[in-house]
Amino acid sequence: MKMKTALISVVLGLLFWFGLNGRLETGVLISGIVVVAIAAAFHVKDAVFGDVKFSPRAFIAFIAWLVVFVGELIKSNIDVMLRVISPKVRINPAIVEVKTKLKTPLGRLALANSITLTPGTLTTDIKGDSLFIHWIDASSTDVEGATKAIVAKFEKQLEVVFG
Amino acid sequence: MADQILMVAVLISLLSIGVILIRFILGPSVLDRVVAFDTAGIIAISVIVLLAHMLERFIYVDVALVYGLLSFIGVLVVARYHERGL
Amino acid sequence: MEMTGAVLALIGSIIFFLSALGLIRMPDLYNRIQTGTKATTLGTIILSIGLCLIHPEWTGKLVILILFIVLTNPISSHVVARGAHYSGQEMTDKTVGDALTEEDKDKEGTP
Amino acid sequence: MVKKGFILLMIVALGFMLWDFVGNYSSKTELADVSSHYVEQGPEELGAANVVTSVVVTYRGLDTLGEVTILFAAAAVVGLLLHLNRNENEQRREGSELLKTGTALLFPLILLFGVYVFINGHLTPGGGFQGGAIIASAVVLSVLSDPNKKAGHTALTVIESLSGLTYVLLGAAGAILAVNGFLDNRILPLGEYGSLLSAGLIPAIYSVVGLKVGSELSSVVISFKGDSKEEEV
Repeated sequence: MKMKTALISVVLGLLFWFGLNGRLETGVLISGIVVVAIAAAFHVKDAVFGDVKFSPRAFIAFIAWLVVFVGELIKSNIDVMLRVISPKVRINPAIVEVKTKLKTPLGRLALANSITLTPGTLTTDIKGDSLFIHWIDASSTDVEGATKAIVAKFEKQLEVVFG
Repeated sequence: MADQILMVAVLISLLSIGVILIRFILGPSVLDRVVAFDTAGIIAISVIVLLAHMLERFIYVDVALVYGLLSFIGVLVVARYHERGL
Repeated sequence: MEMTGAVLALIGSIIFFLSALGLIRMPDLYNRIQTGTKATTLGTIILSIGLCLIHPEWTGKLVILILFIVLTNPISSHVVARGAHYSGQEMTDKTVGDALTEEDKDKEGTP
Repeated sequence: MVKKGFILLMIVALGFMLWDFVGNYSSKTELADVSSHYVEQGPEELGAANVVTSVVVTYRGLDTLGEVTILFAAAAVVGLLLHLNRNENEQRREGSELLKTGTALLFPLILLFGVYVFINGHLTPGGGFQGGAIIASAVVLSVLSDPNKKAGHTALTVIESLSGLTYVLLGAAGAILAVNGFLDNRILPLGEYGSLLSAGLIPAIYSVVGLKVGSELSSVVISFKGDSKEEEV
């Protein structure tokens, strides 16, 4: 678990370092190794990436999540556009409670961020397994209905990647 | 031609910041102003990136990153203060 | 290539303008956060991709910028919304339900 | 009433003093002797692309030592003053789980970014002070996400004093080994103009300055947070 966090953190840190510096040379490499090692120590202390799965299946699920996410982001912007330019503001807002099956912190962060960027939903609070969502156009205020409408489209893939 | 289009993009972004300033002045609550500030900040990041292109200074992209970081932390400070978290 | 990039940047700035309009038109804080967050996130992504097409050598830093925005923007709007809720920010009259307030009341009722 | 009249009088006096600038102010178009030497000879002599850096770190390196010392004094006094009046029993609402996860993910990356800013100080408009401020902003983020977490005050003090010591030692090495006195950067080869390992000692000096500034500002932030009672150093 620690090894996994260290590995992901080092790869991420090196990509970040070379992306910032924008060139490959000895000085960048040497300083990068030192700095990335320190950064990885902080990641390992919090075990951030401890539950990320490594398998072809997880990779496919990650790509699938990315595709769904980008699609939803574009859809949500069209939704915002229609709401903003329509002459009368059509809203029916509510804060609803939904349940998630995800257990790991990183998975829940990804889920909450995805929900915030999908059409008409905003993660307001998280308590245990319940997420409280501000929904701009609430079609059902009970837990099951809202969970099915908001969470289900991301949870399948994220469960495979983050557990 | 491409440069003219980019110029229009800069102007529209600046206009959006101007419109957001109306919300900043109207309020009514502090958090409304924070949201306006947050939105204007992210638009400002993009304006800085566009400026980097126009002035041919790659370095300004660093400025955009720093600005994004600071505006993120600034928004968090006010919001957390408001929910008695600080 | 440059033309495509410039047009993408223009689309991004138009999306920014939508978010500005949303901030003005929406009736309460939570709805304003919604329009603000979504539109600025996609706007920044599209504009940055446009600039990547114009300057391929900038790609590394712009990708970092995109990832940073996609990670931090939802977090900051979540924290603002949470702060608004706990500081007692009122919702618009059209609101049809508030599960979070009910949940907090339940907690206080049964200690 | 007397106060307002006094303020009005002050404003009028200030306006009278500044009246000269209205109309007949002209900005300088040519550099003075010392500045033109810095601008023209600086890149050749020291191998740094950023002229401001070459002035701050080398030509006026002693002043930078003074600035860092002022910052240290400020941090110490802030810690002292906030130590005197502190209410312990204040209840703080915890940050949400999402903010904590985001902070755990972002904190090391912000540190990386701060290091990038100060280590590239001789090439880009960054430098020790800016990089240190970015590192302190990472500490602000972690305080925001969880105000009740215990902070590593001791570690910060150790980093701060070690980097201060290294700064003085590097300066003395410049004075002994090279020609131009305190903080001369030419005890290492200047290297290829525009690459990271160039301009002699400047990247090392700026890294030390960045670490010192970062740890000082961070300890100011942690002092403001308040509850570092159990470890008094």
